[in-house]
Amino acid sequence: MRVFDFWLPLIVPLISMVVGVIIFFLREEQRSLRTFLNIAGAVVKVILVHFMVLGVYQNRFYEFRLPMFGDVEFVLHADPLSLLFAALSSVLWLVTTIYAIGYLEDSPNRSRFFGFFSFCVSATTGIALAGNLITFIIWYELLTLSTYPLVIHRGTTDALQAGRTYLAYTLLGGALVLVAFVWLNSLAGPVDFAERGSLAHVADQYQLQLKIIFGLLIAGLGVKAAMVPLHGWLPSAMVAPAPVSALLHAVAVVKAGAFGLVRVVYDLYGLELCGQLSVMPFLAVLATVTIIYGSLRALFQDDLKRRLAFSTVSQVSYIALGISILGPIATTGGIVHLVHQGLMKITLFFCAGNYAEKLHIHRVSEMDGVGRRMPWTTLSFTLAALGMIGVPPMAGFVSKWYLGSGFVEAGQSWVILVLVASSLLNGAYFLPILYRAWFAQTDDKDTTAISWRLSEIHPGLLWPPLITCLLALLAGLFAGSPASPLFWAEVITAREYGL
Amino acid sequence: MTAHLVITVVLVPILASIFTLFCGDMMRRVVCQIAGLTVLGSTCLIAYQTGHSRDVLNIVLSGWEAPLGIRLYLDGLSALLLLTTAIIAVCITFFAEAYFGVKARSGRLTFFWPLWFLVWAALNGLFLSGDVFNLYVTLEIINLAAVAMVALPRTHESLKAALNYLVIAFLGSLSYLFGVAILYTSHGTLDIQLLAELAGIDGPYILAAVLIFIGLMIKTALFPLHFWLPPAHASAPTPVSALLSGLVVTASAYMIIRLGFTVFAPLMHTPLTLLLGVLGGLAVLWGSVHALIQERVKMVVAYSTVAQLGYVFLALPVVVSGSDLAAMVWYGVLYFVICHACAKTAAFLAAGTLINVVKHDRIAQLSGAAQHWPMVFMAFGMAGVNLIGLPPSGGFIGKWLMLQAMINSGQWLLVLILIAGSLLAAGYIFRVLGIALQTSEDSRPPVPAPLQLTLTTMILAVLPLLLGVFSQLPFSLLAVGSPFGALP
Amino acid sequence: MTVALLYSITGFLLFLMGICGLIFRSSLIRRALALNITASGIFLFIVAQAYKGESALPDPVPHGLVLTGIVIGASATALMIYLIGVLRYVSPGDNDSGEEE
Amino acid sequence: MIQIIINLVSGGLLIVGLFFFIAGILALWRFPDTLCRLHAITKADNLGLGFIIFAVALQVGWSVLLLKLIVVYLLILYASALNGYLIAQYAHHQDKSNEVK
Amino acid sequence: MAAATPSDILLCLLILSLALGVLGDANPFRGVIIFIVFGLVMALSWTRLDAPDLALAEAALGAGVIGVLFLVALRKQGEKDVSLATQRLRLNSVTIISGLLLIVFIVYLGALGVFSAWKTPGKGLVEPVYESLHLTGVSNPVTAVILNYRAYDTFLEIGVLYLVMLSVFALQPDEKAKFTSTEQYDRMLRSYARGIVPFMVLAAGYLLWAGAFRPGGAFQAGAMLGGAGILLHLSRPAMLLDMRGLVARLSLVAGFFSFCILGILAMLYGFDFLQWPSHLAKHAILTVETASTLSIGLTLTGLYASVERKLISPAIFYSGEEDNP
Repeated sequence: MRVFDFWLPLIVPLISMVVGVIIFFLREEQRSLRTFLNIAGAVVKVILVHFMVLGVYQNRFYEFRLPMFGDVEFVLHADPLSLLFAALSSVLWLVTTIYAIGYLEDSPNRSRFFGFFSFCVSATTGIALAGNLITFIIWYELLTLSTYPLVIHRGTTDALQAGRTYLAYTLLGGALVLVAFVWLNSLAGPVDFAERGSLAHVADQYQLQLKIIFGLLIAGLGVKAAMVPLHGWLPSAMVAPAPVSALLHAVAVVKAGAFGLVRVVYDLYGLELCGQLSVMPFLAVLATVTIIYGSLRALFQDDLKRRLAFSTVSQVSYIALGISILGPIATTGGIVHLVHQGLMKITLFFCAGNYAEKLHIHRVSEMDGVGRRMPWTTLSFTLAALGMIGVPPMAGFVSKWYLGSGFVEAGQSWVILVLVASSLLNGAYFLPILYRAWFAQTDDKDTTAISWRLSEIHPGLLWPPLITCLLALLAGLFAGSPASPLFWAEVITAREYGL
Repeated sequence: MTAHLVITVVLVPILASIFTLFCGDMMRRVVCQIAGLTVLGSTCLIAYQTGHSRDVLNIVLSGWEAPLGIRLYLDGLSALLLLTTAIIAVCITFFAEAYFGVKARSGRLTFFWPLWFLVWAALNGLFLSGDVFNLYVTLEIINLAAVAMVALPRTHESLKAALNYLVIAFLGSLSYLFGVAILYTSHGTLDIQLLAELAGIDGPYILAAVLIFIGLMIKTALFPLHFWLPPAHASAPTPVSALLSGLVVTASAYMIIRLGFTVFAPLMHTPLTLLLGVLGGLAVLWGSVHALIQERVKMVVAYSTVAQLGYVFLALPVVVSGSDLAAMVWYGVLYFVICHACAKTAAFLAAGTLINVVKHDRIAQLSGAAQHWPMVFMAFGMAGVNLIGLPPSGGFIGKWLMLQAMINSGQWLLVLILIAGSLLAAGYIFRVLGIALQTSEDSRPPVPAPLQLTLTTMILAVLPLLLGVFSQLPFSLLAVGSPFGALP
Repeated sequence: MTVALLYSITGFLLFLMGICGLIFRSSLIRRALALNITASGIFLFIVAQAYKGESALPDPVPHGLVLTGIVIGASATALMIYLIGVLRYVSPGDNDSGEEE
Repeated sequence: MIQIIINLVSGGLLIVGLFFFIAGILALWRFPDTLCRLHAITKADNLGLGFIIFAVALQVGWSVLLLKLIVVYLLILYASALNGYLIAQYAHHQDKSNEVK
Repeated sequence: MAAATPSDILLCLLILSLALGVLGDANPFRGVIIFIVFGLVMALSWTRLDAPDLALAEAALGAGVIGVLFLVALRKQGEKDVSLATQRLRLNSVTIISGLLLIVFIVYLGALGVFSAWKTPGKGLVEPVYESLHLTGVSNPVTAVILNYRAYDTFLEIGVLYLVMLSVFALQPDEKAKFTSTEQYDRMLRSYARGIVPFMVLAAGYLLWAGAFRPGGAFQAGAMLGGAGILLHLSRPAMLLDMRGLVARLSLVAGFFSFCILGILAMLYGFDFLQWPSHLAKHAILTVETASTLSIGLTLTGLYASVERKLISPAIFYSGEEDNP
């Protein structure tokens, strides 16, 4: 089985790339073949990832190494953290593909869409499995390249404008990360991501340079993680079709930035060095500002998807906040929030997509009595929204609870204020939507009972939000069980802190 | 055996050029294809054998040893360049056949083929030649043939552009010749390797270096001396533009690197390279800004040539500080130039396919074109990825090495220019793609692009990406006979 | 001031004169003449350096190079003159084989 | 003895030849229009050249070189006759067109 | 080293003044005339510097054929100084600066280079050439250099001439050369040409043959042949040069092709490319020289005919005109 362990990390990103290339050459009419390929690719990927998860749990060693030039190598290495993100993106890709097939029923050039769609997911899994700096940046830039055509898929002028801003931000971010990585490479030679950070051997010589590089990395990765000054592209990218904004701007792209931050802090710099360089407060302040700013802006957005976009901006910074507080529980909270927030946010976007598709509702003000007409979608929307606020049964509560106790344990009590304030703000911009959906009196006053028929919308569009909402609920309820993301996060933290 | 194989690489295109003068239309197409494929085959063999035997090959011509006779010098670099030129040339041959179509079957355009094969032979001769004067003769053949091909459409603008190109190229060759003359008078030999051993900094040596570098800077269209390139592209037929930007400019860039790191190596460690660096930086910025404001696709790609070749000179000042950095620069610049040749040719062929179908390449009227011809713009996008230097492409590896060398030597201005150049390149590539990806209202049934055109464009567009991913083989080939040994 | 040095300096001055003529003259035929003079200047410099004095035999290799140079220079000038002829024959805007738009 | 006489005679012939050349140049400078200049210069130069070649022939004596010298002289005569005719024709053509204008 | 005699100084001043005349003169016609005189004086200077081969080549090719081409180009252009203000080397700030930079740089370094070059006079390759001259099959060192030591350079150089002819064919208009020239032919010129051309062809043959042991060779003979061809065309204005024939195209390609064939033969027999075994060297060089002379002569005549619009290019043959070649 040795050879299988060598090739597996390469096969996982490669599947969706191969599927993407094949789909590119399919003609528009070959709808059934395209659907089959998509679903098959997604299912195989989920199975392989979970196979690797089991393997890594029995600490098998998966690594793919291809020497590129000189001493620089293309390394794909599966460790618990990368598998967490890979599992998240492969599962959600399966769900979103089903949703996208239903959503783009008759729209033009779908081959192009699904081609770039699978490229994008292969880039995300590539980022997850990247083992050293150059591999990470290769997949990072590939993610930008594959998401640009999706953002401008509709081809309207404002889609193009959104694409331009998206490119401007992300290419600039990519350039910053490139300069930082090359500088690091020249200082410390070819560096792999290692469990407890791999810059110890140069830590004392280049104190100042390492600080500057850390700043560059925060800025570069912050663009994708939508940190405050660099988040401009996320709201404007909402013009993309619903599956794009669902998978990409809630899960793939944004999480890639957050995942990059986790990698840099834990596997590149390592805890002691970060503490030593005292850059953590800088990151914490930035995260706090983003959380508060994101929630405040979300309050005043009338367009539903823009409100969700700003809520993503603030939620992702929870992860950054969790990381920046150097305590094991806070880190677990941050990492597990990466998964939970993904599940809940994607449900919200699916529901927003359903409303736009079926009832042509785009604005919050038009959502009166939506619950009566589309009960199931609104139910999943409600559960996900409650989860975002942090109401107990949902996954959101679990991660916020761990974050809170982590802050207390690390003695940073002022952070709890931030947590409480942002939860209140979440409530402030989600609860009115829920009230409008269920209790607002529509003018035609049809007081007939809500018909819980499952045919309110095309099944391909109905089931995905329900599934992801269920997953979020299960992740919340069975947080303790070994199969839950929380357990896996604890495994990661244990290895990071060497407990 | 490779000695005879190497000679066939130069001879076969010449014989093809002679035969195409005598045979009728059908025979000519057959001769062209056979000649193209045989040269491709032999270059692959040469590359394999050089990579396998890992030693440099000196082929003595007409039986006389170095100082008296001429020597062909085959090392990893020339083998790799021969291979890339062969691949690009075969693609251009098939592209030109379909592109000119019936026009080239009779009448004066039939003479495009002999000219084209002569240029190919001269390019192979140039990459192989180990003699400084022989480089002059091959460079002259390439330039005169390029001038004739630029003037092929016989329009007023193309003739004026061709004449301007001829005047400037002739001046460049004369300045190069004067440099060679001074080298001969002070060192008594014309062979590159012997000159490299005798190289010592004194009066005539510096003058020779200045003259040779000015001559070659004119030919690589470096910043203040680049005025001939854009008009030449504006009116030349697309296969000629692809040749001009892809191969001719690469040939003189190769000569700069070859002479710079062997004959003028001691000069490389003097602040003289700082001037070249400044000019390179200016070229990058000037070319990119101009490319942003062009309104024709071919002109965008032409100005991008001026910009991209600025990088060759941008990385030179780094050599001053240390020899291990010089190795990084040597590998980075060469890999960048090779990938740039493929990507630039692919971009031009994509523009050519567009012109063949839509009869114009004005960017403003291209909105929605990506829907009708998805493959053409996919190829243009992939070529663009390499021009910008985004990861999956070979250009990225070239830039990574250059960036690393610049950072190690602490030249932060150069880092800034390199990054600015990449972002500007992203600007003009995605400007074209953005407009093409719009959804156009007029749904007039699109004329499908001929398969032969799209196929050749796609092959050349994929090549730099392959060079990016499987970069281990080309680098091991480059290490054969490189003045710095394997990359540290 | 030996023979070789005198002729080398003349060659060098011819080279400079040719370049000045090229830059400050705009008519194409005048530029062709300037290029030829530059070329003659370089060849004079080469042969002057190969001159080894009254009795000694001169170095034939530069003579071979200059012969090649003269033929190449002549053919380049011939091409230039031909292009000038064609340029006058083709009036502006008339595109013979309308390849572009 | 004979040698001295020959040297003296060839020296004298050289001077005479030179005299005719100078006369030709003076004519070229002094005469008003093309046709007169042409008339003077062709006559004077050919004659001057004849004397010079005769002087050189004396020095060379009976050898193949003498034959070559004579062939050279005949060729020059043949060529200068044609040049005179062509220039005259051109000048005549030029005058006619001036009057017509 | 021989000291510079007053005649040398005079010759150099003459060369420089003629060059100034060519560049400075307002009327281009006078500029070209002075250029031809400059070519002849250059030939004189080559003889002064012991390079008779170059003198012949310069006189025949540099001053002769190129001078005629310039004159024809001017005649076509009409008398007035059409400065043909084509798109000039745009004299905006950048080109002027780069031009001045070039000149200042070279003048400063030139002084450094030329003088100091003189201080370290390289001995060049005099000894090696003369030592192995007996192996090259010819006794004229220059012919040995261009056709044996550096045969590859000459091979490519013949390629340059072949290339120029190809570009002329590529740019000829497609319609058949139907221009019957208006000038009535000149009886006097015709009889002169009839007298002198055979003599020129004979002289070209002699030059070709003498190339082996005395100054002369392929290029000089080819230039002489070209001159004869041009004289023929001058004297018969109505005569068209028909390049469509197989013989015409074969002789055009002869020089270039002969190099290829002999090179391949040498390789087949185990020698290097373009290596003549010493006992066969003389014959090989002779064949190559005759072929090259033929193609150079035809190319130069073809160039003249094309500038004079009297060339029927082979392209017309391909354009379906099936009359016998």
